[in-house]
Amino acid sequence: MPTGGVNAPVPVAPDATPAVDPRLIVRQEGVKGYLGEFRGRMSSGELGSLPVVLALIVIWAVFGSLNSTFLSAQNLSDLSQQIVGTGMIAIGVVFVLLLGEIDLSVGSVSGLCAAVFAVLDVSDGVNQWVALITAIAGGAIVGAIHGVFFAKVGAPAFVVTLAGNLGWNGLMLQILGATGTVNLSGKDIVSRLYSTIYGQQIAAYGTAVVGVALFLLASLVDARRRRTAGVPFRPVADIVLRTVLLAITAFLVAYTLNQYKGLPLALLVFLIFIVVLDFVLRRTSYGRQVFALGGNIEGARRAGINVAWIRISVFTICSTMAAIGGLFLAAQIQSASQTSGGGNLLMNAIAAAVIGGTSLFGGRGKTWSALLGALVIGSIQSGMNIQGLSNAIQFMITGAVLLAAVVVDSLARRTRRAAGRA
Amino acid sequence: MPTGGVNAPVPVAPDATPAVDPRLIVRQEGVKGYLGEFRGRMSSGELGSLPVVLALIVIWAVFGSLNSTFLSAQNLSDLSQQIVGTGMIAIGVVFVLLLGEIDLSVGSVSGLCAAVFAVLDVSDGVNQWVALITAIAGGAIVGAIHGVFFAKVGAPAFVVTLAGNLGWNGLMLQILGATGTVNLSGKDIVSRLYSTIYGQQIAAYGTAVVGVALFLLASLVDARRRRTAGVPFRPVADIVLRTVLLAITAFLVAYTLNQYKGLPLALLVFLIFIVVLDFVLRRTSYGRQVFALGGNIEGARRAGINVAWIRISVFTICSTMAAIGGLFLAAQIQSASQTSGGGNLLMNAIAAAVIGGTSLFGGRGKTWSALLGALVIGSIQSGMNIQGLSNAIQFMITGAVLLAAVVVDSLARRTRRAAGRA
Amino acid sequence: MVTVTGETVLALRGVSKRFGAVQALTDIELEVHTGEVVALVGDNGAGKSTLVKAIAGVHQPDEGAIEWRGRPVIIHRPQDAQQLGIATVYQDLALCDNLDVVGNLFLGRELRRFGILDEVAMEKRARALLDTLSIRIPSVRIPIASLSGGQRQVVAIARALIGSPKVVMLDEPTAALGVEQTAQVLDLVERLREQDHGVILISHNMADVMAVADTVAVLRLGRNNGVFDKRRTNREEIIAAITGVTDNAVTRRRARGQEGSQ
Amino acid sequence: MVTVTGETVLALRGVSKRFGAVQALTDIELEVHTGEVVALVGDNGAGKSTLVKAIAGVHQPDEGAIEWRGRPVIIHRPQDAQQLGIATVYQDLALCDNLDVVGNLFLGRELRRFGILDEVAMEKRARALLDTLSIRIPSVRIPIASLSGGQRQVVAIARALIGSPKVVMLDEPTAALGVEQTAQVLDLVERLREQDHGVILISHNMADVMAVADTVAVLRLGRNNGVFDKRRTNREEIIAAITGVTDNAVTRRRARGQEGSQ
Amino acid sequence: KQASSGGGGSAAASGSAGGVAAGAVRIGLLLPETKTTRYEQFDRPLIEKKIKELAPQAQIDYYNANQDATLQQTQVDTALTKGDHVLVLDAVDSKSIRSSVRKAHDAGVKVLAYDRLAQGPADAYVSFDNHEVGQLQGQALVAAVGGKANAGEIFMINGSPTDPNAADFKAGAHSAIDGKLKIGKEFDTPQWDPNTANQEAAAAITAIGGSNVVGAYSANDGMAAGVATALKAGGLSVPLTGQDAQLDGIQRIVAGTQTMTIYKPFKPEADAAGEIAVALASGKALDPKLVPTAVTSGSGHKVPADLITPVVVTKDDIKTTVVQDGLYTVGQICTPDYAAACRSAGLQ
Ligand SMILES: Nc1ncnc2c1ncn2[C@@H]1O[C@H](COP(=O)(O)OP(=O)(O)OP(=O)(O)O)[C@@H](O)[C@H]1O
Ligand SMILES: Nc1ncnc2c1ncn2[C@@H]1O[C@H](COP(=O)(O)OP(=O)(O)OP(=O)(O)O)[C@@H](O)[C@H]1O
Ligand SMILES: [Mg+2]
Ligand SMILES: [Mg+2]
Repeated sequence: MPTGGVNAPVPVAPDATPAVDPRLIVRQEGVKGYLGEFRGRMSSGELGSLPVVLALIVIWAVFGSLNSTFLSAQNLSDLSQQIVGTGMIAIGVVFVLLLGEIDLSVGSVSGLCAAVFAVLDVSDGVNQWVALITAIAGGAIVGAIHGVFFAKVGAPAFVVTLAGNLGWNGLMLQILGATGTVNLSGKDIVSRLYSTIYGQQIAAYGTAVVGVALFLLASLVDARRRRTAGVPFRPVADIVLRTVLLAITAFLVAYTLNQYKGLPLALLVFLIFIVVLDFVLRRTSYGRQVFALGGNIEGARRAGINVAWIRISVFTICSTMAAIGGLFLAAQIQSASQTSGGGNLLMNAIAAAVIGGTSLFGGRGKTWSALLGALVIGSIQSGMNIQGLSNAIQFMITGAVLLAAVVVDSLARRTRRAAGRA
Repeated sequence: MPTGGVNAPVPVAPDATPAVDPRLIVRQEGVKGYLGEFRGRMSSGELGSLPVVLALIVIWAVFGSLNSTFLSAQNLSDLSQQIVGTGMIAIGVVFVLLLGEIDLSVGSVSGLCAAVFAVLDVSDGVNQWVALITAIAGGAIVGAIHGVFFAKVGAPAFVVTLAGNLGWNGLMLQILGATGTVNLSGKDIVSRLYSTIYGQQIAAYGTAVVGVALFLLASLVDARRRRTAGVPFRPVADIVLRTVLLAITAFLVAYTLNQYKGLPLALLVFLIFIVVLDFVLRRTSYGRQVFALGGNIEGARRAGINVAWIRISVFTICSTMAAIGGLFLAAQIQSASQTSGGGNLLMNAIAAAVIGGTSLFGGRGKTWSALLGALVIGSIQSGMNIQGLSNAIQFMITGAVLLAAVVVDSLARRTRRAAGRA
Repeated sequence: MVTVTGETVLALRGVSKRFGAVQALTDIELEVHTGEVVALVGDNGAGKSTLVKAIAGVHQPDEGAIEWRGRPVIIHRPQDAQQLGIATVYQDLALCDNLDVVGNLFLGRELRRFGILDEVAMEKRARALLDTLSIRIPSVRIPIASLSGGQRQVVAIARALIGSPKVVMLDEPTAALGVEQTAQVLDLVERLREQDHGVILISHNMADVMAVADTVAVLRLGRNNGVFDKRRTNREEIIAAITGVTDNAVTRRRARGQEGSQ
Repeated sequence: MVTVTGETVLALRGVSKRFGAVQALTDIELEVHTGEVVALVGDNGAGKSTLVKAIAGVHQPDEGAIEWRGRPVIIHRPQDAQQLGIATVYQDLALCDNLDVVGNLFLGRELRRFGILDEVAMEKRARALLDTLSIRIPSVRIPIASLSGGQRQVVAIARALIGSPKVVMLDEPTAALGVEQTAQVLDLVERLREQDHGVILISHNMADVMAVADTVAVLRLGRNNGVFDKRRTNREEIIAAITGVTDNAVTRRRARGQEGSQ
Repeated sequence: KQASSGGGGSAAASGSAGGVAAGAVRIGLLLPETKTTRYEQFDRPLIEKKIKELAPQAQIDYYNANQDATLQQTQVDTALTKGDHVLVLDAVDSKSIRSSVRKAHDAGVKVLAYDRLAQGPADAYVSFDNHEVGQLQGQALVAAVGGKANAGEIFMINGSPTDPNAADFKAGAHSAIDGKLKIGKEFDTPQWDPNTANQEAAAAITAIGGSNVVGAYSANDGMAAGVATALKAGGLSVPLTGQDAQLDGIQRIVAGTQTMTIYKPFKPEADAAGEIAVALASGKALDPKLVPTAVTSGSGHKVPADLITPVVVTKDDIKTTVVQDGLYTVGQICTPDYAAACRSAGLQ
């Protein structure tokens, strides 16, 4: 039996570069290639957010056809503000879900921080900026505490945050204690964050233009760099197509908002948070490490990632976002009360993240899920409000719609599961 | 380089049995060995339920020292009944958690089934057995529906059961609709299930004796079979030690119960459910397959397990247990109302399972978790009630105690995590 | 090209499989006869594991047919393959980390006594089975998660033998095994052949392949690249087929081999 | 027993490790010098991977000390080992399935530009690195989950080379590799030696071991069972040490070898 | 009073044609929750019926906030979007609803604070006095305990700590009980949960000692269900309060396991609300007959009001209250399980 030749160490010519894998089905350039790829993705179930968007469109169509007020500029504008509180919290939840963990305290934390702000600002007459920073910093500290118990002590996040859910709610009741509900002045920074709506036509359109232009610029610069470096890049036709799609969406939104009162500051802030945190997740080492932890903790640890630090920071981000969301929710009703952070808030925030496409099992998701999911949930709620059904019926329909939305998504991903990759 | 000998196929003497691994640190026989092993396990963090039991003892000691009524026979007897409703639901949750999934609908389902029973039995005057069976079967069907959407359609269990949580709650409101709260007669089978307490001394002691005897018998028979088969078996001294420990616990419980009114039927039913379902999980192919799914779905699928069927059945079991738990909760207040299944029930049931030691990530847990966890949560609740603090303080302390209980557990498991096995 | 006496137990006709943008398999043809050991070889990423998974029911082929004893069958799920009598050792083993060795060995076909798991019988059988494969495992009651790589691989191999399969597919079964364990597995393959089973063996180790295979099927970039009768081929020819004859890899390799033996 | 010219870069002194009821390592001694390739061999479950993990900071030894350039160090976490300059390819690879090839390669030491991930530079470097290892990967942007076993292994190996390690530990790096890729890895090991790095190579393949190792350290049942200078030993002696000289495995094996060559 | 206000209502309705185009009257009805039977079972149908009666073309949009203040705010938004002219608003939280009331006011929409006095520029108020409800409960309990007041202690099961109304009931009850009865244990019950109430009662009985318990305060009938079973399990038969006149509460009163409940005559309240709403829709000033008094809300707004007195229901006056008002029929109350008790209570 001859051996030698195979296992012996051999000098390899440094130019032994294999050619491009011939099995890789390369996409054609331009729109045609784009459509071709789309068909391919559809059949293999890799459609990303598309199914949720589809579900959203169906929901809107149905409610719109049942009652035309649903699609009125006023209602959509209201909706765009109503989703902000839950949506902000959902962004934080996305971070925790990316780790494959859960945070059950976001509701209580949001209520706590709203109460802290309201009591400091209104009852104690502290400077409103100090009150704001205290409230948000309070949220951050709460999150860090959860993180330490989870990452350093090793208690399951579920129980730690469940304990937090109770404990922080108790603290909120204690803080509100004497007075119960505290009404905001309506002129403070938090209230204004919600009530400010830029009425000039230019505000909404301008924002849309800037957003689209930035996207186009970033895409082009990236494609150029990639081409120069000799790695695969997105063809120009493709970039143009994406930009046009984005532009249409952006201008439709801006047009609708301008039909009513204009661009709500709350929505703008929400979008900025999403974009910035999306950038953090996808374009920084930190974000990469969050994903790594969600994919394989042991792998991440062995790669030298400081697992405890990432975990603590993620829980801190989550509670901070909960605090910010809580302030928006307080601004919405211009008061902090004992019910703040209660009700369905926790479930809605988690559901928003999950429906938007973030996996509960870690390592897969994006901040945009928070927007999509909050829109789905907010739309169902709004549509139900407009229908004015009894609660019993409303609950059943809400459940059914929720289920339908996720079924659309699941069916679209089916092929993917069949391939054992979901 | 000589090859040949290594890779060539060689006939192996069938008696090439390796000796016992010399690195295996074998336990000495008898009590000494038992203690030795215990020390070993302690240092490697494999203590099973011990830390939770420890946490429970600490909780009891603290509340007992704050107020002696806490450890009175009356309170402990009450406690043993109060935990049954939540505990039953928690058993079902354990099953779902073993798959690595979650069921958010257990609260609503428990309320729904209680309402179905109450309305059929009281308002519609149907035979109580028919009503009972309809209610429980209803729970099973609900679970099967969840299971189908999860296993066949592929929608995430979190969202399916969240939708269920809303939908079934709506259905319950609809069913109770006309009259609102429905009082049970107090003489029906469900009420009696809860209110029956066997006052004869013999009932509690007899149950304890039977339980201990069965345990001893099963252990001895198993050891004998193993010895005959030549596989490692538990030494007699060890069996005796375990039996004695069990006997002490059982007789203490029986003694305490007899100090007050006797053995509550509800507790007995709860224990029977735990033992039977524990047996199902650990001693049947079905249970083995549930664990396999929780450990590695793809592995289980490739082993030829019918994944969809197991998933559907587990969700069916979970909802069925929720239905049974709901009936116990209705019996507790002898009525089914719109609040049934609401409040903290869902969180308490899940928390009970998790605190009792069942992993949220699948593949690790046992039905006894439901008992231990429900006891921890019930004890905190009961202790707080006896203290009679304001709710704000109560929430905070409950959170803190919950955290403390899980920290005890986590610290005990630390070494285990350090070894990368948790 | 190859003539074997046994009946054709398993055949693939024009099987193709695509993953997203990657065409993993294109028009694969393969035949396995009773009492035949077919070695499936190919470079990394050639599609060997994908082919095995397609036969085992883990993936469904996009095109083409699988024939079992001459009749086309559709294998939807791993159960279907098992019911036909196909046992598979996967490259990634696919064991359940949380179950112990006995639990994994008998998963899906537990031994029962009065409907209850017969742990004693399973444990006894597990020990016997592992002993014939010459592996030392501290205890058959520890979870798979705490076994070494080689120990796990042996468990996976032993598992495939517990049913009474007609065709056994082994995807790089000896990759993590020590010298003695490797010899035992090769021995086992030969015993399977003697018992008239069909065997598909995937390996990168040419010595192993040449030692036990009757037929060597080569995959290259997801396509058939030749089927060789072991008696009428040699190592170099197969390596040439693996790395691609059109490619100049073979020439280079020969040169190196000569260099190495200088 | 062995004399090597290079400085002792890494040394283990009486390292022991226990897992529950299993004493995985007992009193292990090991030295690695600069420019030396130490092959760590042993039967399945001998404790090789446990030893590597103890050095890499994945497990903490229960007893004993690790010395780095003559000074005792305590390696609490994998970071500590990395900071010393120890790179490790684990047997189970420990890659993040959800990240793509580039993400995994640079995990924990991403290239940045203005504080932002420099995806272009990383992608370029990743392609170059994989090319030198002769592996075909459809795209460096697909998630690791969809790579073949060998492709993943090459990614794990490439990853270890991205920092500039002083000591590289390779736990069965060629287990899943094809013939050409194996040759490349062995070549790489030799390049590492030429650059005066220390290398610990674990392998069950005696041909590989004999081809590149300077020193062969044998573990048996968690204990040292001899350290051999490659130039002064032969394959049979090592196999005897692996399977245990006191055991009659060696005699049996010799007999078989002769039978086989009849 | 009923008849006269009814007449005034129809006058207002006919006058509404001048304010808003006849038939186009849109009235939003915003109720706070569903966990208490009254809202969807009584308030909603009664108010809708009254409005339809007065303004047959009126369109009524219904919203239920499910005990969520934020949700109620969005529902007010929706109501404004849909163009409701009048909001009949039963606030989840009378304080935090202020911004919504102001928003409606600014949009020219009239707000009728129903049941709970919403802060902000509300246009009218119809309700029972929550404080008075608690007071009546307390007085009834003191009366029922009677001579045993010094023989032992009572325990109090209050409503949800996150429900602002629960605080009113609690304060009212204390004003009647404090100094007259010894309170051994007192609980706030998250989410008014009956099972929690049951556990609290059991703990109280244990802590106080069974024979020392002379009475129990439960803030509503739902929780009274849980308290009643705990008392029964403890072998106690002592006075127990309730609220809302739920059917199950009435049945317990018949059976003797509960002493009293507070019946808020929903019909007069709902009728008044319907009339005022239709009148508000007309755009004219309110007839003072509809709103005989005025109250000052927490935000300092003076709101014209119609306050209706809650009624205490005990075993003796079931017939003259809930049955007479058509809330329940005797048949509904006296199911076979309660037949015997009904007979002895003189209901059948
Ligand atoms: N689930 C999947 N998704 C996408 N691509 C996949 C998937 N599975 C395999 N592939 C691709 O298909 C090709 C063949 O993979 P396969 O695992 O069959 O190779 P192999 O011949 O077994 O290689 P090895 O010898 O390295 O195990 C590879 O290029 C791989 O990237
Ligand atoms: N986490 C763990 N928990 C318990 N036992 C373990 C653990 N890791 C390893 N072991 C045990 O330690 C022993 C040595 O394992 P190790 O993985 O080091 O072997 P190895 O020499 O790498 O074997 P292989 O060649 O099969 O990879 C084995 O018997 C194994 O069962
Ligand atoms: Mg493979
Ligand atoms: Mg190893």
